[in-house]
Amino acid sequence: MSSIVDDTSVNLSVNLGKIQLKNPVMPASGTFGYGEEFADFINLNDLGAVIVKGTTLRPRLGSFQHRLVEIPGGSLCSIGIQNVGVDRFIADKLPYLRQFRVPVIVNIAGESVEEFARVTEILSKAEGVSGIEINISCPNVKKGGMHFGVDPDATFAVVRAVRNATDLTVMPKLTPNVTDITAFARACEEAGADAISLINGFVGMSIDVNSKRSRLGKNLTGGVTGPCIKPLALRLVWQVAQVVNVPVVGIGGITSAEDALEFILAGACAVEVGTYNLVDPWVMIEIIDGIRSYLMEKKISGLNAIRGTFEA
Amino acid sequence: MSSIVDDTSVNLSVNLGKIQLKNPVMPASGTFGYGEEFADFINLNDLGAVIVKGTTLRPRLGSFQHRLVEIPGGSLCSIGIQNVGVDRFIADKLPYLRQFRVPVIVNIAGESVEEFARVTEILSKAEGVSGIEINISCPNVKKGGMHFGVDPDATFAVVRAVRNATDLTVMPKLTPNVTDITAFARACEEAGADAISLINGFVGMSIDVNSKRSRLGKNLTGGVTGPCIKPLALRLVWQVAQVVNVPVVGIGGITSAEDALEFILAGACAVEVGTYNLVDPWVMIEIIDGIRSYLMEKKISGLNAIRGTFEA
Amino acid sequence: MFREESTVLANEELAPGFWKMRLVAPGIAAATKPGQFINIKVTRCKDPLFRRPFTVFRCSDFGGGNTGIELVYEIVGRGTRVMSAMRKGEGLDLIGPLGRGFELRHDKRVHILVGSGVGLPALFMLGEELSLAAGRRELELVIMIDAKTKKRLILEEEFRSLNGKTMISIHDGGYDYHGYVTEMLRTYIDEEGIAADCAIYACGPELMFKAMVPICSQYNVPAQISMERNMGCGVGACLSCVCRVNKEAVMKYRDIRSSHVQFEDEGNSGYALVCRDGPVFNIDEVIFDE
Amino acid sequence: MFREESTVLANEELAPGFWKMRLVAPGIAAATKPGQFINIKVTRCKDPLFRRPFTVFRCSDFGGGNTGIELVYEIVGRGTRVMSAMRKGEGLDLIGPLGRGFELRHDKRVHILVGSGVGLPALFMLGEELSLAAGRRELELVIMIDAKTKKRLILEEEFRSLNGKTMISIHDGGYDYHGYVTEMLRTYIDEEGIAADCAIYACGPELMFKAMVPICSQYNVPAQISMERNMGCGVGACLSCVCRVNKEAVMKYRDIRSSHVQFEDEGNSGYALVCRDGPVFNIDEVIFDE
Ligand SMILES: Cc1cc2nc3c(=O)[nH]c(=O)nc-3n(C[C@H](O)[C@H](O)[C@H](O)COP(=O)(O)OP(=O)(O)OC[C@H]3O[C@@H](n4cnc5c(N)ncnc54)[C@H](O)[C@@H]3O)c2cc1C
Ligand SMILES: Cc1cc2nc3c(=O)[nH]c(=O)nc-3n(C[C@H](O)[C@H](O)[C@H](O)COP(=O)(O)OP(=O)(O)OC[C@H]3O[C@@H](n4cnc5c(N)ncnc54)[C@H](O)[C@@H]3O)c2cc1C
Ligand SMILES: Cc1cc2nc3c(=O)[nH]c(=O)nc-3n(C[C@H](O)[C@H](O)[C@H](O)COP(=O)(O)O)c2cc1C
Ligand SMILES: Cc1cc2nc3c(=O)[nH]c(=O)nc-3n(C[C@H](O)[C@H](O)[C@H](O)COP(=O)(O)O)c2cc1C
Ligand code: FES
Ligand code: FES
Repeated sequence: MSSIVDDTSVNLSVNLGKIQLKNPVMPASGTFGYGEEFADFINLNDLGAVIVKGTTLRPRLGSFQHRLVEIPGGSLCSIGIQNVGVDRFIADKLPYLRQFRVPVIVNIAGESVEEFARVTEILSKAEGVSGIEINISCPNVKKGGMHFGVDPDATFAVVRAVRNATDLTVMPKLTPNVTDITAFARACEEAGADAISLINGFVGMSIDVNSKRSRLGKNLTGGVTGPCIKPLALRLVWQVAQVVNVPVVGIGGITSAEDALEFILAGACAVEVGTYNLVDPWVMIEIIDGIRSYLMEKKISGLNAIRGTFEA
Repeated sequence: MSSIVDDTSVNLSVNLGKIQLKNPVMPASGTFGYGEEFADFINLNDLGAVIVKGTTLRPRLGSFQHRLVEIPGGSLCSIGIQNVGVDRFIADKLPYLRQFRVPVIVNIAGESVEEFARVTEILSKAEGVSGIEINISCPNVKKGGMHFGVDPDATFAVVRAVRNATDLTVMPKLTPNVTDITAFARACEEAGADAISLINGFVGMSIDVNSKRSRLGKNLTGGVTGPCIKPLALRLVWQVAQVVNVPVVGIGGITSAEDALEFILAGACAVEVGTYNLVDPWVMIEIIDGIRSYLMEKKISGLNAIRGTFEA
Repeated sequence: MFREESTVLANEELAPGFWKMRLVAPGIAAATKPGQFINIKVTRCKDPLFRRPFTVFRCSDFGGGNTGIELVYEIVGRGTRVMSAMRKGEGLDLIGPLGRGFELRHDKRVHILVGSGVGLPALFMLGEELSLAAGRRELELVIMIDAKTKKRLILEEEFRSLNGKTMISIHDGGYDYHGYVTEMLRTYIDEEGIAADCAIYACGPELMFKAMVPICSQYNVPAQISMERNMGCGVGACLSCVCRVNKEAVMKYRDIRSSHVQFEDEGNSGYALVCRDGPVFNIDEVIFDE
Repeated sequence: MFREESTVLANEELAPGFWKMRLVAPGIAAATKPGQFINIKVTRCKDPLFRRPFTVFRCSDFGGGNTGIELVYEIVGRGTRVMSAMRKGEGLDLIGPLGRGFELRHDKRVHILVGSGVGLPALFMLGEELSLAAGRRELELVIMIDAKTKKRLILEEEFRSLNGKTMISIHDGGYDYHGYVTEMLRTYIDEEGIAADCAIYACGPELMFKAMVPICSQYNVPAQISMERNMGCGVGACLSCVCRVNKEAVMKYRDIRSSHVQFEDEGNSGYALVCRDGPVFNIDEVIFDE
């Protein structure tokens, strides 16, 4: 499968459902705003796709303050899916993104199956949306995510409802807070998902020993993200990639091309970079370059030749 | 409950089943050898208890080499419960520990309910063993831990068998790799556990992108331990402490008195320090001193006054 | 805003726990306005992970072809401890300038800077600007400095070198004023009878701002305050640095379409982003004690 | 073994990527024997988390009342990169001396040190001891140094200053010997006819040791080699630094009750701990390529 290649012939493109990505690197929802915030640092056209902040039917103000605290090697955060709502997203945010030649994937959240379906319908009619990532796993919102993501039947119901509401690429995003993640991946596939992304944050907590209160204030728990979860995420992605036929997108603690390649070797078709975007806004470009260099050095012509080649 | 105290009147003692600990700090199994290894750094008499390396019926050589790799803020390791077996433990290791006035808790592992029971019986007859910590959760051993720890019925069966085999304090140690850890805690309590400790490592993985092999060599996956798992562990301990009546022992990423106090505020009666013992062999003493200082500064006479006082 | 890989030129302790760092950073030095901040990556490791935000204390030409910035910081945790161990020649990765700084109230005559601890550096560049104008007799500059103890008093000399009146208040006494800076502020406005003529610019702990609220409303004095929040990104992407704000006040001061403020559907409040809409806010915009 | 909080006295680059650090550490300097190592905490943060093991290159009196140790290290990852950024005056937390070092074979006449790259520092203290004896004409010292390229050659001067014969082999040529040090070793033993009289002490990559195996067995020459493993604790508690060993050979060399070796129930192998039973092993004890 591998062949000698020159500088330009390394092909980083991959297919994610109906979307063709020019390379396998995308921002993880919630860590890249609506793209605009990063325009001083990178050219959005260089990315595989843009995945925007979690979007709900109605605007949401999100969690109380003290939303993010640093933990060793990561973040504990509870943003509570603050967002402007799907209508203002389409009116105010999408036009900016339409200027670029980059697929836009909208991460959606909801409190009922109907809400997920409704947001999907609205987005499907908007020009410039290529895919829907379904956040069934957001651990921060009391009524939202957790409920669907830890029950395979609820997972199936949400994915099926979104599937029925759109022809766009549908990509449910799994939560790691379960005993056997493969059951959830299978449920998504059966429900008609075009791809599966994982993982969202692990549920975590941090206490200020002086005030005896959560360091996240009134938000008792939060999602643990960042480099510290990478080994956990990698193992889950590896497990899921072995049991489903749809493309798998790896997420969790990626900070470098090496990290991204670990996920690809474990079977991921593409990756999302989350927390580390906040640290180095240009990191995704470094990752794309690094993946290209790796393939060139090893004289491999494309990602298909290495995906899932981890030797277990 | 709190009262003004002088230097000496701070009472750090706690009860763990039938064992009285002079303070709430113990080493986590597998990170303290058999105590002897730390004699140059600390006086074992200063500890709440000593918990020794996981012990099995027959000696075990454990995992292949490449047993520990560093990850951001933690370790990914697969020791595979290398140990000399219960008989040599009693003959060669226990006599050393008997010199000290410190309770000895033996962490046991096994591949069948019967093996757990048998090891327990043998240990119960040995002089100088105060308690049994049941490792139903070791994620490293193919046939061992994982099997019991992710199935509440199997968890119940093991704990019940150990309970029936001994009058010593019985403390099952839970795995975090489950959807709802409270179900497992309840199963342990019903089976007659005197206390519950948690957590063991999260399952994780790391790939060397050049060799395309696990950085743990032939051991594909390992247990993620250390500071990076603390926020995850803390939340699980908090959850468990709310649903059981037996004392809960908090484990996961503890490196300082503050970390230990977070667990105690979340409801833990005592804590175990694991990975960080490997970095600073004297850290448990610093933690004990730090807890004492905290209580003195806040003019609190004992741990009972702060346990579980996290304001949710 | 942009990235600048800078080099430490000097790093010295000003007072126990307070440090000043000099960084070669010509790009950021040229672009920074009073009250703006930079975001520093203190290590190349994963712990500490996030960048740390610091106000630019001063932009200077350090000689030898080096222009750059100075930071004044207090050691409070792991990141600042790592910074204090840095020595001349080490590299440091910066993003900046970030945020929205102070706006000079040209309609006022007396400009009062109110600062405490490591809030003081946020006021210095504005102080320099006001000092120039004061030198030209266009306005009056008053500098009020707060410190818990005399030992924790920093930057006194630097602020005294400006064309202004410097007043220092120490909580436990032993200097110009015994007590809190806010009491000194109230007395000054009251005794000088300048309520109608003055504007306040402040940086310090939230408790100080809260003590200023009744003073500002009693005398109807405008105040700009520089807020702090834990930050993820510093560029408006992660929504972690929110500050509860009052809708009516925000609508009065800001073009809402170019701001990052999001309001409740119903009700009169919302969230602004400290990293984009701030760090400087008008005091009446902020809702304290959420 | 004990903890010693030391201070960096100097830290300089020897060759691209290779550094030498001088640490004030009188306790460890006084206690260390050739081939032993120390375990260094390179930061106070949680990443890098674990201590890093380094052989003591040399124990010295640095003058000015400072005695301590020197380390020679190569930048290979995050920990060593952090170390290379350290400057005089910074603190460093050490545990040492650790492990079991080299044992001088008093029954032999010709003592050959075989070292490559950052394996060389592990041999220097032994070299100093042998050099003294060689000066008294009690034995002969031969030093064989290996480097991939001339640029990566380190410590040449230091080793040449000993009372011994120094031979240098560079993989791509341009010095005494063109090729691998093991080929040079074979030729030397063969041509000098010293097989019955010599003992080898080696430190370098495992590939080098593996190339030595047939030479040692062909000429029946004893060799001690210093092994490396990722370490958790360095004190024998975590069982992560295991090295597969041959039971028969181990039983020949060691008092098994005071060792940390554990054997299979059946079969002829087991695991030794590099941090306690090693880092120095007899070459026939080790089973390579597990
Ligand atoms: C706009 C702005 C300007 C600032 N300017 C200065 C300055 O000029 N001089 C100065 O000494 N300090 C300043 N601070 C505060 C400074 O950012 C914190 O003291 C610093 O981040 C603490 O880092 P640490 O690693 O030492 O502490 P840790 O407690 O270990 O930090 C843990 C996390 O909390 C965050 N954090 C902790 N304290 C604060 C805080 N007060 N504000 C925001 N985040 C915090 C850190 O950034 C980090 O993400 C400013 C803060 C902001 C928001
Ligand atoms: C007994 C002993 C003596 C040593 N003496 C020296 C010496 O004198 N000079 C020198 O340059 N190097 C020496 N090494 C190797 C040195 O320990 C590693 O190069 C160093 O730990 C790498 O750390 P890092 O953070 O830069 O690399 P990283 O790759 O980031 O390290 C990650 C983890 O792997 C471990 N690790 C990586 N490489 C090695 C290795 N080769 N051996 C053991 N652990 C490793 C680290 O300790 C750390 O836990 C010695 C190793 C051992 C076991
Ligand atoms: C500040 C922040 C906000 C996030 N918001 C969302 C969100 O709106 N929807 C979602 O599905 N995931 C959200 N996430 C989770 C990330 O998309 C990602 O799954 C997680 O952070 C793990 O990746 P990382 O370790 O690279 O950060 C958020 C994460 C962070 C840190
Ligand atoms: C090197 C190592 C060996 C371990 N061996 C055991 C063991 O034998 N039995 C067991 O129950 N847990 C074992 N553990 C798990 C620890 O006891 C502890 O549960 C885990 O490391 C989490 O705590 P920490 O984050 O403080 O390390 C081991 C952990 C490490 C790092
Ligand atoms: S810090 Fe990320 S939005 Fe302000
Ligand atoms: S490093 Fe822990 S036993 Fe050797």
